[in-house]
Amino acid sequence: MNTPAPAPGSDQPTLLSLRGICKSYAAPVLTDVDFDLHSGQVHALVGANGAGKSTLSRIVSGLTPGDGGAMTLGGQPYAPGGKAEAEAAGVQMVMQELNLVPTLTVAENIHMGHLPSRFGWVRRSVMNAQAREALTAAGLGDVDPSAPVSTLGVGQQQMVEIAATLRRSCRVLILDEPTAALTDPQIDLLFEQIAMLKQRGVGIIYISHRMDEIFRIADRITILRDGRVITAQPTGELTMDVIIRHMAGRDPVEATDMGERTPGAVKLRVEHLSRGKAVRDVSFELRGGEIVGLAGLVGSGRTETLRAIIGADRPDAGCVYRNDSSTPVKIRQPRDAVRAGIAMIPEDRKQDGLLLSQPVRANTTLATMGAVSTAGWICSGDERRAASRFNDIVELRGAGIEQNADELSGGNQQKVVIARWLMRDSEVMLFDEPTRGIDVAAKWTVYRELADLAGRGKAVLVVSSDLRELMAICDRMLVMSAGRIAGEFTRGQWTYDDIMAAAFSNYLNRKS
Amino acid sequence: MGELRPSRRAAIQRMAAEYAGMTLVLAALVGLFSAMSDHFFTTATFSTLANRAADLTVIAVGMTFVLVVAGIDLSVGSVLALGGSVLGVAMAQWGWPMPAAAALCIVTGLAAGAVNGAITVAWAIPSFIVTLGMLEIARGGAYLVANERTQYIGDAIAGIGAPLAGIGVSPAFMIALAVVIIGQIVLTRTVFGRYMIAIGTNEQVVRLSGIDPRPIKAIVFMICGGLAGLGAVFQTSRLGAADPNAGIGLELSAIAAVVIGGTSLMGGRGSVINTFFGVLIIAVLEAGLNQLGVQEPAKRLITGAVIVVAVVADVYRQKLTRARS
Amino acid sequence: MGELRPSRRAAIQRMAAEYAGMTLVLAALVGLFSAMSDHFFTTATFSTLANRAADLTVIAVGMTFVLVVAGIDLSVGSVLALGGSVLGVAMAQWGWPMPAAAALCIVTGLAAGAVNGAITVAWAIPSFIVTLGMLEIARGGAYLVANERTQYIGDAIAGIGAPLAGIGVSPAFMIALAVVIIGQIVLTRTVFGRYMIAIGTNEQVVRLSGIDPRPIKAIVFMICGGLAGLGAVFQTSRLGAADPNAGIGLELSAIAAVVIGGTSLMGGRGSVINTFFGVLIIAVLEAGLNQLGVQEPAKRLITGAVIVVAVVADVYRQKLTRARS
Amino acid sequence: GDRSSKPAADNDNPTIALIMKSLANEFFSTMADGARDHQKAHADEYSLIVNGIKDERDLAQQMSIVEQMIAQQVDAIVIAPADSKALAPVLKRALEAGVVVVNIDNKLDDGVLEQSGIDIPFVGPDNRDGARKAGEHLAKTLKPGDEVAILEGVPTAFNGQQRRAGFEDALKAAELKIVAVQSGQWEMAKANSVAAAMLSEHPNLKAIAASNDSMALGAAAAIKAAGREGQVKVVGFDNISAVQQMIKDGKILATVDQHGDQLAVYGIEQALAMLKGQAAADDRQTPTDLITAESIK
Ligand SMILES: Nc1ncnc2c1ncn2[C@@H]1O[C@H](COP(=O)(O)OP(=O)(O)OP(=O)(O)O)[C@@H](O)[C@H]1O
Ligand SMILES: Nc1ncnc2c1ncn2[C@@H]1O[C@H](COP(=O)(O)OP(=O)(O)OP(=O)(O)O)[C@@H](O)[C@H]1O
Ligand SMILES: [Mg+2]
Ligand SMILES: [Mg+2]
Repeated sequence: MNTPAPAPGSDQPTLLSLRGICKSYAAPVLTDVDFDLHSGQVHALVGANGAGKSTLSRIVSGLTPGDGGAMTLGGQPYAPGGKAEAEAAGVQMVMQELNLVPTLTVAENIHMGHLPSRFGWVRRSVMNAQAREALTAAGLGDVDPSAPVSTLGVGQQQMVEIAATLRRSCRVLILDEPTAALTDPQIDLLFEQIAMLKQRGVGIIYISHRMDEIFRIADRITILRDGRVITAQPTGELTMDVIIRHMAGRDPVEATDMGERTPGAVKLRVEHLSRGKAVRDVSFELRGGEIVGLAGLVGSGRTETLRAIIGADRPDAGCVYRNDSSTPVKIRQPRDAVRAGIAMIPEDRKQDGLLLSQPVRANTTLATMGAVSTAGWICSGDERRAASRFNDIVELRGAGIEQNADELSGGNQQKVVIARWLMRDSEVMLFDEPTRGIDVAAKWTVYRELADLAGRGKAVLVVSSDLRELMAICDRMLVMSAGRIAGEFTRGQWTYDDIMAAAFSNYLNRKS
Repeated sequence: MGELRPSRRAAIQRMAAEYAGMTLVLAALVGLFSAMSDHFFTTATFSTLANRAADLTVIAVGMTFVLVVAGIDLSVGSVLALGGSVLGVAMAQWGWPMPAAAALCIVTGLAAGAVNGAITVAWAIPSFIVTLGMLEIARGGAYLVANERTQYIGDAIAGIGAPLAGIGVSPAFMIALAVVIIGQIVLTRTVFGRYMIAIGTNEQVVRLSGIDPRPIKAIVFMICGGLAGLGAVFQTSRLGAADPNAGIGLELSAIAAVVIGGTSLMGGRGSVINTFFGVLIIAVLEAGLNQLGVQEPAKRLITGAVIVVAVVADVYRQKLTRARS
Repeated sequence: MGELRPSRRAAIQRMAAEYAGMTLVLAALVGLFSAMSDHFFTTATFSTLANRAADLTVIAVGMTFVLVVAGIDLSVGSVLALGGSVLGVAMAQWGWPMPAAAALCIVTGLAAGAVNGAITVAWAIPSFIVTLGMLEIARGGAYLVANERTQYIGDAIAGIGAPLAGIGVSPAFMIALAVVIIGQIVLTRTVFGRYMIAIGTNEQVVRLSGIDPRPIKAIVFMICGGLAGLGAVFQTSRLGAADPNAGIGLELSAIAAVVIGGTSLMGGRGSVINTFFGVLIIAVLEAGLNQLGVQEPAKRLITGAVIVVAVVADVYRQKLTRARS
Repeated sequence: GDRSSKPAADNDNPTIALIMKSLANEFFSTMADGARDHQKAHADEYSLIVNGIKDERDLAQQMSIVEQMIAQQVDAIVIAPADSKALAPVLKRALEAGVVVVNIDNKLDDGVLEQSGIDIPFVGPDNRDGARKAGEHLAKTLKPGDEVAILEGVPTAFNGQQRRAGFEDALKAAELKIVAVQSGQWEMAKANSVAAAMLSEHPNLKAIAASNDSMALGAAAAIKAAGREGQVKVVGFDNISAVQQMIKDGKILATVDQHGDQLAVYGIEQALAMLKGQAAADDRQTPTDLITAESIK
């Protein structure tokens, strides 16, 4: 791990300065926010879900108008009327959510808004060549620029988006949780690029919930809570505990004892599961009362494995068994899996997780309508109570259960999906990136939830691209590489390097 | 954070605002026509209007359901004709009693709707194209059944469509009102309705939540077909005859009514009550223009303009409501 | 990971597979009708068919564009009638020369399309409802302009629609072919076309990329209107007369052709070439059924079934293509 | 099929194409059935292809049917044109291809025929005269100054225009007051709503003259719904099966029979005669008869 270059302090000129920024939707989201960014500086913005980080960056990048306050950029008054104006002034942003057009090619997405053209004709060769350069720089050399984006995995798409932004010149770069979908090697590549930009004097606003990253690259940290700046200090003057305390406004939750559990009987057995090239002959078992991690590089087939298990995609071969039964469960669609007590929390909450235009209440009870209805009639009192209870468990922060899901911050959206499956109380729970985009304090809550579930005898499988997280919470870890299970480790036997080696194994074999 | 949570009071206010917009447009139309014609503002006009609106009402309720699950049903007009033809032949030629023939007519509609639904979900084809096929097929079926003849039935079927002495509205209209109320309750208060809205919002999410969206969608199309059959009973009863050419273009009127009522064509959002207002707006407009004896070109121009203006007005009303809340 | 990357060869294969499906359906229809009628497989039949298909072709190209940006245009039939009426009146009553009158007709279509587009983007209303309004308004306009009479023009306009001696196809058909080719190129090779696809897939993303989707959408509706005007020129030329009742139900034929060609009603995906195949399938079907003298009910049943079967077949073809790649 | 190809013009089993307006309309399907029966009885004399258009108003489609029939090399075309002017050019092409053309039902415009330099015989009724008969019968039951309304068909249709003119001739002659003329688009449901509005607007309305029987049925239903049965009289046109019972019951006063079942047969006979060189291209008027409760009994 390379240590960041000595922090450029306030001797550098102020590049971007925000004074008294305010913004309200139904409630105030930002109140009197001051923020300074110097050129060549990485300024981290941290805060709990819903603290207002994305909103602040949207105001800076011209996507949302602020209600009050003033901004200067390079000493000049700065009030972008839209994204195009902000870009013209040299402000670029990678948004928290994916913003790609799946039907267009990778190259077209990279050039979105600025397609190379002559008299309205797209110059494909120029476009593809430039795209290839940008992709190579982002470590995506093996992605075909003329392939439709829809053929890429989420992680690769995130990298494409970053590549698209990085190839445009800018003075201020905002990265809103760029690493949420990335694995460590990709993160390293990204940080190399950030270091290069710093050298060129670009000011970078960096938003992340991964504290290790913040400490690795940030020169300065601003902590937001409920839309107010709590403190802004150089990274060296802050410790993890202090940050978490400021973010949460209370002492950090006691780190739940992740100590060993004693696994019970087998709850789920997967045998020889295959689907296309993404999932190849995957077999494993899950026991009640244990948390099993599923690690792997982006695109290694973890999501596809989960989808094949619950029948969201039909597997080409393989069987799934419940408990110690020797007859496989017939799973033709997710309903069969859910009925057999197997639930999946999908990774793409916008596409697969949430009814965005519906209230939190409806999103929470969706999988368990039977419990809040009699003979097909919804008992609205029961429904409200149930929805409140489970959203309290995940500590949802928002305007209550009647708020629409699309008005929630990214992390809170994830919490709603988790609440749905907590309510369903399935025996086998497959979590696909459950903590993506969730703040540190809430992550602990999720970990505690997972531990709770395991404690209650459920079988829990967690896919995560954050290997350290898996190492902290799992009893056992499976590692996927190019669609195969490339290694299995039990707690205490693993090291970071062993797991990474397993994750790379099948790619290395093939390349040699 | 108490003031953030939408209180019951705010909900009532919002609901009032929601229906107020529609009522206003309706009142404006009625006022306008009343001013322009001596005979518009009479019980006779309104009872005629209500009785005529019964068939469009039930069909628009079915269409609301279909639009809520993000589908569309272009075949309602043809299915109405098919149902009516079956009804006409059953009564005029086979001598069936009215209740049996009416039941057969509704079953015919249900069957056509079931085919729409089954094909739509089985192959995951856009319902637009499936029901476009059914538009042709059911029309062909209507011609076959009725042998391309208008089937005269006469008084044997008049009971449902004729205004009841005393109150001036027909049993058909009262049934239609009941369908509206039941439809609204189903949509807002039942698990089935909740699933409909969820499917219309994001079918993928529903599927991954362990609910099979296919039977639900299929049933919605079936309901829509069945209501088209019910509409056929109403229309046939009103006219005393079944015409295999009935209902041409009816799908567009029904969709217009539903959309004027603020239901989204993209699915996931809809109100049966507002659909009913949409139907009334269309019915009042048609009756008013007919009564003024407006010529065909002007009728078309005005109808088109009103459709667009009603929806634009709805956009502003929604903006206002949101700003106020 | 090399085998994951779609190679150029695979792309060509995929393209062949894409058009192969359509060609197969077409060939099957032609073969069937040739077997059943002695006179179907003749140059006369095909030249008649081609000339008749010119207007539907250009309108379907416009509709493809509109569907690609996730819109819909229900007004094409009425706009065709309006354009034709203007053309007819200009030539028959004002004595305009053909080129000027044809230009006026196309401008009329462009104007109607521009209104559709402007209202759709200005208030962000579903184009379904805006063009439904225009369907009524343009029809009313056509009646007004033509004074509800067919405008007889005669030979003065026959030049465009009449088959050229020697090759048997009309200038109209050749223009239509050119429109298809240009349309396909615009969609796949130009900045405008790529933004159309992006808008149809996810308008929000396009807006976030700093592109204003509204002018692009507005222009697409304008193009669709203009092509409906061009279709009016073709049809009027072929008939030698302009009928204000022309084009009723044309929107559904056009949409059917586009969807049979595999363009998605949800936007973001479409092929003008395949739309042309869709038009040919519809035209061959219609001509074949007419030549066999099939009775009306059967015609309807067969047409409906073919529409659905063509789309179901497309679903299977896509599955096969995907499995193979 | 049973159609043989055409080796020469003097074929002894010629093919005749009957091209109708909408076959989904009872009047035309009756006409087509009449023609089919005739062909069955004379199977050795000719074979028959019957075609109609989907929508009565879609003349572009009718025109392409004519073109397809030329391509099909039929010997004669018997056509009920959807438009009296627009079909002339394509029929001229048929004549040039050596096809015998006979015009039935809706007469082609004389001026256009002259302009095109062609001569096509018309076999069919005088719609205006027929409507006048119905109008006169209606007028007999009313007294001068009574209010009446007309439900016309699609205003662009020539026979619709003729029938409206015929009604107006008779009603004006009887000094009745025509208070409203609106289109019911030939449809029952549409006519029903227009008639309902007319009844509300004109409380003293005494009669409605409808340009076809479908619209008459719609009007009768509206009168019943308004509770004015017996007070408002209805006449129609076409004599479709559904109105006969209503005439017997006195709910519709009269209709006009233009012998639709025979109309196509007249045209076919004319075409056969012309193919054999036995007849010249002369017009032939077919009868129209008033149908009332008495004449049905
Ligand atoms: N369009 C909107 N309408 C209403 N409320 C909104 C809207 N957008 C954001 N909010 C609210 O503003 C608050 C801040 O949201 P924001 O997305 O800025 O949080 P964040 O700090 O980025 O959180 P996360 O870490 O979860 O991404 C949240 O409470 C959210 O519900
Ligand atoms: N036909 C195909 N062409 C190209 N790539 C494919 C194809 N089918 C599957 N893949 C790739 O297989 C990989 C498996 O994806 P999956 O989403 O399961 O991986 P993951 O480990 O969950 O990673 P991610 O973090 O991206 O979700 C993806 O990268 C996907 O793009
Ligand atoms: Mg955020
Ligand atoms: Mg994944």
